[in-house]
Amino acid sequence: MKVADIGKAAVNIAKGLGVTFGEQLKKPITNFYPDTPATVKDGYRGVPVLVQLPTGEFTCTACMACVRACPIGIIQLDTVMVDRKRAMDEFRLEVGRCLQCNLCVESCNFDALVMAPEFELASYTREPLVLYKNDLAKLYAKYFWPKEGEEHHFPARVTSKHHAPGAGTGTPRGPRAAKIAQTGVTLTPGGGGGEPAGKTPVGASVPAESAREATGTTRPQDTGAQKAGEGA
Amino acid sequence: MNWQLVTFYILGLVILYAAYRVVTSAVITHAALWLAVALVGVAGIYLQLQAEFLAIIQVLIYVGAIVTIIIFAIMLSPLREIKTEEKDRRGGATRMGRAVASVEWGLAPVAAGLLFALGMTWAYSRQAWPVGSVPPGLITEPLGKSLMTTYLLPFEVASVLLLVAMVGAIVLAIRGQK
Amino acid sequence: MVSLHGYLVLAAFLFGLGLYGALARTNAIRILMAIELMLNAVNINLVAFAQYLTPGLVTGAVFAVFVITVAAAEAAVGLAIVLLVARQRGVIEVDKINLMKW
Amino acid sequence: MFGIPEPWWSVIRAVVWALFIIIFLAVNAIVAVWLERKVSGRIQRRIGPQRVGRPIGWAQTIADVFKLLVKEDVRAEATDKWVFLLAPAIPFAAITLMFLVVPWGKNLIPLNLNIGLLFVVAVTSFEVLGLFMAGWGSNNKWALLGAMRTAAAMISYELPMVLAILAVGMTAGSLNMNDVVNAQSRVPFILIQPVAFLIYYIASLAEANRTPFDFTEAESELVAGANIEYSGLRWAFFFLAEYGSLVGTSAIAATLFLGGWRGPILPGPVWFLIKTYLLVYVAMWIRWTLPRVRIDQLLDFGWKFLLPLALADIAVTGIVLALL
Repeated sequence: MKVADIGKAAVNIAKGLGVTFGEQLKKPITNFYPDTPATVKDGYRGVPVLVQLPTGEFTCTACMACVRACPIGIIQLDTVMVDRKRAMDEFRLEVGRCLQCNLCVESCNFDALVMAPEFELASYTREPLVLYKNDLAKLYAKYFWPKEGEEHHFPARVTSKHHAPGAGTGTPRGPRAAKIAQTGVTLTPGGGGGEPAGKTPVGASVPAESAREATGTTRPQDTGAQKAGEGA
Repeated sequence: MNWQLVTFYILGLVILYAAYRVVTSAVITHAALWLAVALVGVAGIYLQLQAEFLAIIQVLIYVGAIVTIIIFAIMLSPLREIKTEEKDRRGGATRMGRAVASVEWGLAPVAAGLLFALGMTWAYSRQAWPVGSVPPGLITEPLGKSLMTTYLLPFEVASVLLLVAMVGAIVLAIRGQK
Repeated sequence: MVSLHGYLVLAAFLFGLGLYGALARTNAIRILMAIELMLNAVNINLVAFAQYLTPGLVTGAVFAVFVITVAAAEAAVGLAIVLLVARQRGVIEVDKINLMKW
Repeated sequence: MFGIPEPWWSVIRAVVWALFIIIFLAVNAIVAVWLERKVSGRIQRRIGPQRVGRPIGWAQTIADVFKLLVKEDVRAEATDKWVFLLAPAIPFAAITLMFLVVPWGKNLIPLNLNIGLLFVVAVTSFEVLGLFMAGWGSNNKWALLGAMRTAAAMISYELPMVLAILAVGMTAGSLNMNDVVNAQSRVPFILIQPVAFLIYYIASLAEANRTPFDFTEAESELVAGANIEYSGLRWAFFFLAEYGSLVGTSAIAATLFLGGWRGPILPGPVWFLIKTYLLVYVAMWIRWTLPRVRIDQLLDFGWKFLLPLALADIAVTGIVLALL
């Protein structure tokens, strides 16, 4: 131990103490999360949700592409035959194990799955973390249905510069997708999407009205998150 | 009620019991801890004798240093030897019964202490000492003065002794490290 | 008031216990502890004598200070030796350390 | 006084002081833990506790105390029963005794000992025993390792600490705490004995097991050190002793080097508390700045740097005093 070393150590310690003292004088950067709404950054991937039109129709075609794409196999899709065509009956997603890898969304040819920036899914047990199609539809409505006095085009999609560039703006492929794109209605909320137009897919037990009602109550609280989700 | 007498009896009992446990407890770590109790008790006796300085020195050096060194030594020497040290006596209904039953570990220390105390009492009783009481003043100041004047030479010799002991201990420890 | 004899008898008993421990036990560390007990008994005697027989003079207390000093030195060196022996022989029972040279 | 005979009066005085010291230590632990959380929060640009007892979170530690009180007192089967059970009392007792000679104001001292400084050193020295008992009694290798390390550190740092205190005693010409405070009526000793203050403060950090010398806790390497097997109230006693030790060494430092209760305008006890908590704050500031040192570095630093420095300080003090 040389004298110079001791001097150096003393200077360094003093420097460190100076830094920490300076930090004490700065303003804290704490988030008061449950008291004030938290924000997520643009491009945050939360939960893959099912696109449900205000008419109550799911755009999912039950092609199973997302089921195959999921690397951990947490998506389950039950199909049913409607008019001799395969349609989605039930959709199960175990969010608790979701990697948020976005592969299901990318694999979807019909833009029927989008990422909703939902992050308040904590629960005491695993059961609430298994989301069914109506839960997913509610989340979709919460983040992507138009707000008061806003015009919106369905299907909406997270269009962020951080991921899935150009997604959502691309044309859906396939004849059925084209058909759905045509049914995409422009509407003002409150004015109502009205009656479920056309045939209601089997299993769509929650009509659009009730879904909107359910989400309508939660909407004002989560303005921050919603803004972030729709920011792009 | 004579509080001084009561204090003396309590302190004496604590010291003697602790000393007894130092000699007899099967686990040597316990012996070291009982030693600390005994030494604190002796510090109390010093306080009663108005030797406040000695009491504090006793706590500082004996409890703070010597007992700690002993504990260190126990911890640093091969642990296996310490745990099996001097045969743990099992058998016998209770610990008391066991202690009494094994003469060497139970009764013999008490007997030895009692014998010694009786012998010394007999020896003391032949002397007619004044029964005067302890002077009220504390001895700190005269002690310091006499250490620095009358007993300066022994004081310095003691310092040299400590120095030599320190050097010796360090040398032993270093040689052991090889 | 505690008489001088009280302290003397206490010290004698303590010394007896320490003496027994030093003679009858085989563990080196415990022997050192017993020796500390004996030194303490002596110290009690010294201080008691000094306070009762020569009030005002502190010769006994000075002697006690020296005893404490020596005890500290003894503990340091003694335990260093015990440690060294324990390291080299693997035992700290004095009756097994009967060879001065290995 | 008040028609009460003298021996009873001193008994009442002793009981009142004892209660006061114990209550002060308990309250201090609550306040100091809260302060520690706040200071650490501010240093990390957080705000620390704020929910329980808004807006500053003043009730957080009180809630923690209640949590500790109702927690189960666990004792493992293989522990050394009485050693394990009695261990938490010893550090706490040592700290309580330390406050026995600390002056709070003019004539406000629990016990005006002639050799108060020596008394402080003596009672702090057997704090080690409690930690050692905890380590041994727990019958747990981490606890034993933590206890041994702590004991080694405390022994090493006690010597420089004693020597620094001795330098103060030499300067003041007395070992009585009141005299030491009175000797600082014009200049606090921190200006006369800055080296001794530094040595004392560093050593007291080691003595109180604060980071950068916190070998009792050392969460990241020893899990929790000597008190790993403790829970509930017994653990709380260790905690109490830890913070008591911090405030105790700070109080001694404030008395020895910062002029104790002396100060303008405000009454003595207030000044004493201000100075003490200033030093407590500095200890916290240091804790949240510096990393923990390695045990061998710690011992090296104590024996090879602080001890010679303290000896040199004493020698210089002696020479200067002889020349004056």
